[in-house]
Amino acid sequence: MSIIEKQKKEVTIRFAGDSGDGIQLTGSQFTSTTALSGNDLSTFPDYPAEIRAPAGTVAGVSGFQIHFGSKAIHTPGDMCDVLVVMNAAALKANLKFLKPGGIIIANTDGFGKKDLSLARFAPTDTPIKDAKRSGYIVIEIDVTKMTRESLKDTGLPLKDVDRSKNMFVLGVLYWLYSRPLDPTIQFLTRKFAKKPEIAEANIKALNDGFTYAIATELFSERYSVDAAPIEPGTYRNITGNDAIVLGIAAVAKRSEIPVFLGSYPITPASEILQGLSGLKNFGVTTFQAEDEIAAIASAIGASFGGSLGITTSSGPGIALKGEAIGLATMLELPLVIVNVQRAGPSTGLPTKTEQSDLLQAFYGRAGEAPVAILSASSPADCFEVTYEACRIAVEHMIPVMLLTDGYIANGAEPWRLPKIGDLKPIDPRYEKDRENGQDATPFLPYKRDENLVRPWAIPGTKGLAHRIGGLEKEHETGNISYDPDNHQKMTEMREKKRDIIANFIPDQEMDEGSETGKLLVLGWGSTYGSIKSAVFEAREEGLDVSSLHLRYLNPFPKNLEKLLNGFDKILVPEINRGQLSKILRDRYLLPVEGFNRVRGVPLTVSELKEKIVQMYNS
Amino acid sequence: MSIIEKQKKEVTIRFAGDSGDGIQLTGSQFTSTTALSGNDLSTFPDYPAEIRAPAGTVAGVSGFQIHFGSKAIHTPGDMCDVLVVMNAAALKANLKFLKPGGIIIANTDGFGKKDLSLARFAPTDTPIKDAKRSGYIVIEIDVTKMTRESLKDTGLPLKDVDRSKNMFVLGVLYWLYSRPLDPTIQFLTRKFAKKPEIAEANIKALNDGFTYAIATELFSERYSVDAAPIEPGTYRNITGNDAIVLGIAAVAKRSEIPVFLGSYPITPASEILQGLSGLKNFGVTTFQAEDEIAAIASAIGASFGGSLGITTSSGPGIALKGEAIGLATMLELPLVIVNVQRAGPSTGLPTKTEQSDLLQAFYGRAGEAPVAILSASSPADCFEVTYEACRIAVEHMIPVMLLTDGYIANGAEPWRLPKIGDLKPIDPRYEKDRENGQDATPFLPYKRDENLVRPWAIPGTKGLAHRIGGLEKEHETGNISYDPDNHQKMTEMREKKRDIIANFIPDQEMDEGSETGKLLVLGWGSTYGSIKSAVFEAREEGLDVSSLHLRYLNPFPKNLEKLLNGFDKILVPEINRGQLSKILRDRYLLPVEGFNRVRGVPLTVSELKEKIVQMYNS
Amino acid sequence: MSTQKTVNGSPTNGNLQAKDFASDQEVRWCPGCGDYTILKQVQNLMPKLGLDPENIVFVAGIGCSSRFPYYMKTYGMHGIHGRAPAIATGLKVARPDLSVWVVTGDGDALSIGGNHVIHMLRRNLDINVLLFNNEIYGLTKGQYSPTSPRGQVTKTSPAGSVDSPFNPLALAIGANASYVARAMDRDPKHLQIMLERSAQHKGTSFLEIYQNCIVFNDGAFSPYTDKTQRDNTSLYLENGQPLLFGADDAFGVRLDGCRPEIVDLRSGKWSKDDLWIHDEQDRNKAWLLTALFDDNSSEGKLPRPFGVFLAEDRPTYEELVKQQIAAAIERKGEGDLESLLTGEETWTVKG
Amino acid sequence: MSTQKTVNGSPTNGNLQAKDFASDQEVRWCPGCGDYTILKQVQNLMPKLGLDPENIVFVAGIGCSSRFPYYMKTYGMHGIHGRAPAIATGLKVARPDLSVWVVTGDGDALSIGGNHVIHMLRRNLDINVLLFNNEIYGLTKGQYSPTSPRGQVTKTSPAGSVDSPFNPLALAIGANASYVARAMDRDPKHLQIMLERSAQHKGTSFLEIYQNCIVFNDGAFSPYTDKTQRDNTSLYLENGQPLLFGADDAFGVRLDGCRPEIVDLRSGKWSKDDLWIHDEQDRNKAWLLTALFDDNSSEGKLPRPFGVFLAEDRPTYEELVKQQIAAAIERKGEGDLESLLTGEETWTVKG
Ligand SMILES: Cc1ncc(C[n+]2csc(CCOP(=O)(O)OP(=O)(O)O)c2C)c(N)n1
Ligand SMILES: Cc1ncc(C[n+]2csc(CCOP(=O)(O)OP(=O)(O)O)c2C)c(N)n1
Ligand code: SF4
Ligand code: SF4
Ligand SMILES: [Mg+2]
Ligand SMILES: [Mg+2]
Repeated sequence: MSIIEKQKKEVTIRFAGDSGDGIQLTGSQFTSTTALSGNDLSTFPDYPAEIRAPAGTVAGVSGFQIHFGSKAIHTPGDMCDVLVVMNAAALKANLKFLKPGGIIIANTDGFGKKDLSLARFAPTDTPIKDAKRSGYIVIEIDVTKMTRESLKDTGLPLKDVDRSKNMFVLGVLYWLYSRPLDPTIQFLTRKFAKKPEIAEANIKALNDGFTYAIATELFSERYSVDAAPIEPGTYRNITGNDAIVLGIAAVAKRSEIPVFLGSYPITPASEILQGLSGLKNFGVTTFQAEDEIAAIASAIGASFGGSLGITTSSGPGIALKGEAIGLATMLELPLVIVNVQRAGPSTGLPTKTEQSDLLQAFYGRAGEAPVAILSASSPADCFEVTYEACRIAVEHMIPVMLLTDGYIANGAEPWRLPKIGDLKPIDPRYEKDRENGQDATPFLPYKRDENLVRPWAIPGTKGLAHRIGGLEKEHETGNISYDPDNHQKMTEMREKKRDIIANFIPDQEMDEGSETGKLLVLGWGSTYGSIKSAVFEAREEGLDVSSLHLRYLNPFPKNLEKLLNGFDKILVPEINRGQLSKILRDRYLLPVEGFNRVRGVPLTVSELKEKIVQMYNS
Repeated sequence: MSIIEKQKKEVTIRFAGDSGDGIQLTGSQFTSTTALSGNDLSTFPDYPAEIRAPAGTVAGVSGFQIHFGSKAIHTPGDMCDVLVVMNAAALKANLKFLKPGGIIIANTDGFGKKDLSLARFAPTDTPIKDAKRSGYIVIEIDVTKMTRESLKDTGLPLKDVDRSKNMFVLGVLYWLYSRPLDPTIQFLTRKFAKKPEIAEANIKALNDGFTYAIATELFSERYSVDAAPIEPGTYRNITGNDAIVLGIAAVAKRSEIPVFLGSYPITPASEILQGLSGLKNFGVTTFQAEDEIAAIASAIGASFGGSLGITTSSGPGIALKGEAIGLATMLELPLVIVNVQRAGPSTGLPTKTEQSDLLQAFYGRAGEAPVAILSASSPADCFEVTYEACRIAVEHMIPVMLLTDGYIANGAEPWRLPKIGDLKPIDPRYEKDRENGQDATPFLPYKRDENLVRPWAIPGTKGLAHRIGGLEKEHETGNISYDPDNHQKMTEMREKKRDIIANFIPDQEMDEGSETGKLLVLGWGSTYGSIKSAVFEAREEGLDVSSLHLRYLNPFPKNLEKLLNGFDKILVPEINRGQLSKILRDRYLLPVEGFNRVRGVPLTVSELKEKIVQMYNS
Repeated sequence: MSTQKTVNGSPTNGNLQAKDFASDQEVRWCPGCGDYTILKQVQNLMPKLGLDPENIVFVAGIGCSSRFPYYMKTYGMHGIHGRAPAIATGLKVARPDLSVWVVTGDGDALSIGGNHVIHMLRRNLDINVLLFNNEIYGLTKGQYSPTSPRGQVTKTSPAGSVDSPFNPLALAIGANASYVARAMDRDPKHLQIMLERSAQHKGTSFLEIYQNCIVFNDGAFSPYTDKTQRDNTSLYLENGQPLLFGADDAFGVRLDGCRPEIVDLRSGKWSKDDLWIHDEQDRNKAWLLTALFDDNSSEGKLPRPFGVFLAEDRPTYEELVKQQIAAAIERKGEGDLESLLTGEETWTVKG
Repeated sequence: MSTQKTVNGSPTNGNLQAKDFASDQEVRWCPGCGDYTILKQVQNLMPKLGLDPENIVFVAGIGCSSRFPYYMKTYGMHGIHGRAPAIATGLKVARPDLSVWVVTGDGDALSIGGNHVIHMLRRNLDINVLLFNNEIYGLTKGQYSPTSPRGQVTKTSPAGSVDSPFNPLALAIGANASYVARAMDRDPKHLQIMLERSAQHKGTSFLEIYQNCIVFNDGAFSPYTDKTQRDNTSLYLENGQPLLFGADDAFGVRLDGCRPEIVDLRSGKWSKDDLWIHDEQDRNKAWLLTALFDDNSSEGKLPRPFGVFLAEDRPTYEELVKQQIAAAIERKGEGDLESLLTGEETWTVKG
């Protein structure tokens, strides 16, 4: 049988197996190799909700999806071309993600009686046969047997031998997609530097998987995917949470403002606290507080002391911070609040994604308590947005809410390393010592500059001793004031100060298409990839659709209204029940239409494209 | 000099003095007597922000305003006709509330050197003279001297004698407005039943004040105010907070559902907890929790146990409850959350009023967490709205947020006592014992009825044991579910269940004017009186303006959209920065315009009328 | 409320067994997690309560431990993080007839929920608290908790935690608890006894259970569970009995004034009569017992006590509430709505 | 941060006096409120700290007591209800060079803020906490607080409170506090000493101050402040000295095992040598001292101690944080942003 070599423009592969099967590692190795091959790519890990569900059960299935191509890639892919399953539960949980006629690579050893039963198949079920019957191409490999065969001479205990199964499978995949083995071989050598016998075994399994694919003519086709036209530069792969960690470290180093993170662990935000707690030598202090309220309160205390206070959490934890955010709006100190949104009200679906805390970000506090709001649109974008959020907080003496979500937080994509020198400087409003504290004109802690920003007068500074608090403050002096007109004035000033930020952010740019037209697709946050891809596809089909994606949610860029008015129809896809839609409808009185799904998962490109076409043609 | 007797349609009097001067008592006596005289009326106490500021200072001034008339009265009045001041500080703090040319009744004994200095007048200031020069009619009485004179034979210690000063002044006022002394005499006799000598002294001072006014020909005019056309019935005077207490007691008695209040004191909501803690024999249990979170959590626990859980607070405390409100939306248990709003973000101006927690009520939680929202428009209205909020919570198994504010909470007005039999029955969804718990078809805690309401299955009920929580639940079974489609479905159901409430509330009625026209003034909450009066005045001037006032804010009454569409322009006056405006603009895409003030005080009728006229004519 | 039952001590549906208290939900803890044993022992206890399952409620916060209610075939609520004591308080005040259990973790109870715990304890509601202490945040995958020892390396303390931890039982006594006790997952028999004692105590019973988190903090309690060490590190308290430990009760603890010290009974210098005699009613001594909190990973340290430290009789909160309600009704009669609405002063407008 | 100063013990702007620490804000407490004396004593203390005013920060929550920062001519923050300890924790960790004071009330600290207080105590930041205990919520006009005695009639407990109160110092020791002390507004001299001791202690110093709320809870502490009673009810602790009280030190307290009892020194049966000798470093004995918490409104009860109960040396939280940062820098060098961003694996796309 001769093998047909095919070029592919894009491919999606999904690895799935038991949590113990090393799926995430397999996926990330495939990712590295793919990146080094010059493809554009996007990945998403699909962790089980349970910490460690019983082996072999559906609850215990771990997945990893990678979408790569010779063109620009913006999502991990709706459906996959190849599904790798290490056991019956993995097949059960993931078949729904495979395209019709797609390839299943199945580890037959994971389909024994016990596996079927653990996966809650009936003993008489034949899932592999059924899949074939449904038109999928099923490649059956007894991976366990083959790996044991491969490593039988290593003298390693069976437990360790079996741990190399994933490398055997990876070898097969590398052959199928014409990838080099070298990067993974180097990785394994590094990783197991202290256990060379393990490194060797893994490398052997990888090689043998590769040759097995050739020797047994498992496949009738073999694919290659050319390098994508990617902006030149040095890249690394990064998750959203890691990018936030780096963004904060960059702020600390670039601005020389000490950074203080007060946080309390919560899924899916914990990695930010975890990452920063390892960066003590970067001018970042982390404090794991007793709860979310203490977390933000400690950050406010630190900001009062001249640090940039940051707090990170997810929806339910952010809800607890509402009162303290209100305090911060009154104190007019820098503060960054990161909300890595998750699905559902209350505990909801903590490991799933959603964008339903936007209205909470706008309005989730008592009284008129304006904050600035930014959002990140992809894992790599988190770096720059975090930096921006910090810059705005410091330069405008205001709480800034930064929204990401579980999908961005855990998803990874290539990130072009920024030049450190290109990072905007950050200019804190520290007020200086007044040597003649006693006699000088009294210090006015709430005297504002032309942008309504008050000075940052931190303890230790001579002559500036003053008291601030949550009671309404008199204009300029900051003394308590119950005066009706003063309250009106201060309320307006706090709002205006937030709105003035619009002068310090870039104009909104179009993402796809022209600045006027029939249909604009407008998004924010993690729907970026889906929207971009769907609009791109629609445009390829000849529809004159445009799209733009908001990073600055409050205030909006100054030219937004103009852009919106340039379109007949506006579609706002969101993973919520229409929260940005509400804001836009109120603000601009435009009949924007929502495309809203709350299924705990990203919007798929196909459903979105369908909606775009339908709306375009209606 | 002969005295001219005049008829007045409406009068506003403001009593002001030191906190120790018995101003509130004087005001409430004048109120009772006025009510008994058949006038319509509205009152507002203006307490000092400090608990007990130093006597004689501006901070220590206590005020009480009453507006009464022979016509319908809806506000305590923007400005007063008569200002009674017991000392210099009272004049200083209150002169701004007096109409040009109005009457000042001044206790000259309160304008000595020390008084001027305490009130921060310069020693050379002559505030009384200045007032005269500014065109006010100033009636000077040395009340202290006169009272001491009046009571010199009682043998009472001077301290007690001086305490009767307020009754002397009240006597003068009673003469001026042709009011009977009897009601106050009876009150004093009751109040000091155990100290008859004190009662007598007070009565003598009252009588002597009355005769003093005649004898000394203090005034050139004397007024009378006829009875107003008031709906027949038995009336009492009531504050908003007290009306809520009674509303809750009525629910407990009428429904025979035990009521549990979990609360934490906060201004201006504390009186509800205080009032209910004295009603232990009414089926109401109160629990003063350690904080606001424990307060709502305990209410949720009690609701799970089959009580109607209620929690009361003000903005900052409500902010703390956001996470738990989210839980309640998932649990789908009855819960009533009362927010007596106060001014400002953060601690703000705790003793002042504002309507700026509306958006918090709508959106102040993580995720899509729909609750029902009602609001009270006046002190007396609180009774019925509270009852409604409880009914909806119980019958729809949903958290209901009830909004009032500091102005309603402390303000008082006549309340026509309801017939207990007229109170709607409240029908709890208690599920019954299942005798064969073990064998019967499994109980489905999230099986909904035609209104999407789930059963209330309380511990102790046989065969219904089940577990609920904040994780997303499977439709009907209530088991944990991570299924994407189920989450979508449940999210929609929770929302729809809230929206269905619209079928169980009355259609929106117009307050003034016709159902279509040029200008609609639309309000909610405590702006009711100001709006009604302003619209009434505008209509009297021939402007065809209409008004309606919302009680049900979420869901809105079903006919609201139709009503809104009947007008060319819509004006929404609010004591915030335009919160209901935002909701309406989003919902109906109508260019509603806001009239927004955040001055910690009610909107004045005059500023509002001015705005109405301007908008009408533009 | 017609459905409200009085607990009557005799189950109406026959002789219940442990399995009758197991729900149909799949248990979702990591294989080998200490939570399994505790679940089993609680299910074993249930029939002994003499209550119908519908009169029992388990309330939890959030955490691995807090999933407990799902596995009990009783009424249950999986609440929000840290708030179970407050939820349970409302429930118990409203429904004193129910047997209310709070299941919580060291993070849930002592970090975010600390305030509710101490207030529940001082109020002394008749609630049974099971604190699963694994000295780690399990559910969020391994951050240090308020009971993690200083220096512990976790995901959020890569260089070791700098927090000095709570001593949970000392905190509880300081908060005026009426009952505190300690048990461990690895001694299910003793755990069963402790659970039973907890259930019997009228008032808030605070039972700390050492629980092994096999994934993120395996072996945290091995000094007390390892066969080779436990004899010398664990001391089982029995009311009225001297404090003995070690193989063959070779050692004892005596009080030198208020300072506890280990004595070797084999030396002949000391006999059992010299030892500290445990008295569950003595608050001061219970405090001293909580101070036996040495780091037992090295030798020669004071042993860690297990058992009931304190069991004090004191009125429960809900009893006092009930009494006040009864007194109010006694004094004023059942509330008369009509006269309440009417208030003190009314006037009538005629039609 | 260029403006950051190291506390150097010698004020740079001459000899400061109490009045230099009084702000220009009008003090807004009720006439006769105990808060005034405390304010005065704190202002008296300030010059003794040897610090410039700008290096001192007062942080408060919400309550009458919590308005304190407004009246101090230092840096200050009037925070939100109950959160002052958490705000102060962030400030102190970020700025260990500052002298940080938390002023709080019994409601602020022990009701809504209870959790932050106990966590601050266990962590042992070098913060001075002044708890103004008036056994009532003053600012909200008279509801019972977690220190109000059972049975107290207040606006929210018209039939008497059913809550059994906290013993604040016991709670603090249970929470692993390193320093606890008690003083009262009506003994300003002793209060001054206590304030000074608080300031000196390195670690969280928890000073409870009995404060009379003349409006809503007048006389709550009259057993200890009334001239006629106080001799027999108050006991002043001195380190290394026996526990004596009564007119002419007629009485003492001795320990019968761990049980404190009053002895009459005039009887001849007991001498000072028999008495309990106070040792500030002894945690167990400090606990026993907190247990001297009888209701002293009736006679013959154990006296209430005033003074420093416990003063234990233990590293402060911020020191440990600083050490970890220093160690990290020592080990890894000042963080290199370039290499951090680069991470472990990169690839380069050529133009
Ligand atoms: C408001 C809120 N904050 C944080 C979390 C995240 N969270 C869930 S459980 C948990 C800690 C669990 O630790 P513990 O109580 O010790 O339970 P364990 O898992 O160890 O049994 C945290 C931080 C949450 N669910 N909600
Ligand atoms: C979140 C929040 N809840 C409630 C309040 C209302 N409140 C202000 S101070 C206070 C209690 C004050 O008592 P305490 O701390 O003892 O201070 P005191 O006034 O007695 O000095 C309360 C309940 C508030 N300001 N914020
Ligand atoms: S993470 Fe730890 S505590 Fe949680 S289930 Fe697994 S072993 Fe148990
Ligand atoms: S209410 Fe009490 S505590 Fe508050 S200022 Fe007045 S006297 Fe002091
Ligand atoms: Mg734990
Ligand atoms: Mg107090």
